[in-house]
Amino acid sequence: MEVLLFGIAKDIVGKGSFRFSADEQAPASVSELKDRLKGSFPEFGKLTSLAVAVNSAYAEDGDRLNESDEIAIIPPVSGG
Amino acid sequence: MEVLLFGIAKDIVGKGSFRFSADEQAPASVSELKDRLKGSFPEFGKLTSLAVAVNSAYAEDGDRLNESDEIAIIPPVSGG
Amino acid sequence: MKGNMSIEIVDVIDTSRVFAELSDPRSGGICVFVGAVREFTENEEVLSLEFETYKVMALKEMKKIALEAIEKWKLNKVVIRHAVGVKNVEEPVVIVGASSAHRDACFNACRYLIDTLKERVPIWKKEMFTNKSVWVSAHP
Amino acid sequence: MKGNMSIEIVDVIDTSRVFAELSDPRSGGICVFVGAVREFTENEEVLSLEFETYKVMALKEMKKIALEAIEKWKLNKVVIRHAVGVKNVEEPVVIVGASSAHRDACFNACRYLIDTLKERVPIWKKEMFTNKSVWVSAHP
Repeated sequence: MEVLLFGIAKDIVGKGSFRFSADEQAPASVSELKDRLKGSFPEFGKLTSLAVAVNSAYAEDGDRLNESDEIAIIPPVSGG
Repeated sequence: MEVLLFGIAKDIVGKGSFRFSADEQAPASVSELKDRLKGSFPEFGKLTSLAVAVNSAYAEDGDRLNESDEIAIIPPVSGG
Repeated sequence: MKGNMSIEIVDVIDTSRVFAELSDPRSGGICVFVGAVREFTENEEVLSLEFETYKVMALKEMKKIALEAIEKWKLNKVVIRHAVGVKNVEEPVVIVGASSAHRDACFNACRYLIDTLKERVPIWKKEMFTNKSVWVSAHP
Repeated sequence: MKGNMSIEIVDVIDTSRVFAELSDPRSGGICVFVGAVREFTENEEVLSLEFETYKVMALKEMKKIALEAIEKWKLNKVVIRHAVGVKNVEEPVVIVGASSAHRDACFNACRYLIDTLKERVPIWKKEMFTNKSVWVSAHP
């Protein structure tokens, strides 16, 4: 399962994407993904907000994740 | 005393300006000018509003008129 | 632009340069309104609009409006420009704009500029229909 | 413009054509907002801004916002265009605009377009100062 990173999320992790390798269990839901991210990178817990997009649309915490989904971490947006 | 006319005021009087001739008494105030206009051209009484400008600024009914003033009849404006 | 405002009555409005005119290193927001000729007014087809003005007074009133807005909203730059003569469908007849540090100010100022121009500036619009012409707002 | 909207992420914003794009025989009013780089943010000198985006999602969100505005305000045309990459002081970074029969609708819609873009569209801005750079809004 690959996860895209943008803005400060990219800086926190140090790269533009990462993947849960085959031998570790991929997160099953949006909230699990957020929890695991905050566990591995405490900086995520300090952000104003943290959203996840699944297949390029905002997802809810309870939404399930599938291996084939395009998943992205959306730190606080600041366009305009 | 010359009076400039614009928009529908020009159509009502049939020209772009008129003057009170030397042998008739010129109106002494803005309100007197309006009254005399409405007397001579009843169409002015039917307009949504009727303003007078003295020296290219809106004037009040009580303002006095002098022979040397630039006087203009301002029917309802509709720019934009 | 002379100083912080450009106030003009023109024959033809060029909409392409207005954002360059309002650009300012202190401005994060620029809001511009363009009024144009609509094809239909209350279901009647409009052939064209014809504008006339009492130019010396119109320019004075436009300048007053610009100064009021600059003071109230701390604007960096203002444009108020109105066209005269015959204008056809889709042609711009008026352009007003404001630039300011933040967007709240330029939006509110831009709205004030056009609303107040319509209330106070001595410009008159005649609507030309197929079989008649009407001075807009003249009668109740 | 394809249909009644133009939604784009571009390297450079050309402000000169936007009123032509939004022109429509049914529109009496066109309102456009441009966001540009300010020289100072909270008294600190900004050298430049750098924008990045999750493009496929940003375009989808921008389109949703345009459709919401078109339905709510009966707009004839909408433009939402955002720049990416490094932008210097005075350069435009975003342009949004709406055209409608009357001015109330295009003003309110234009404000909605920029406000909602700032809330929802996945675009990130980094402020470059002399001695540091900051992702805007990232931290409380």
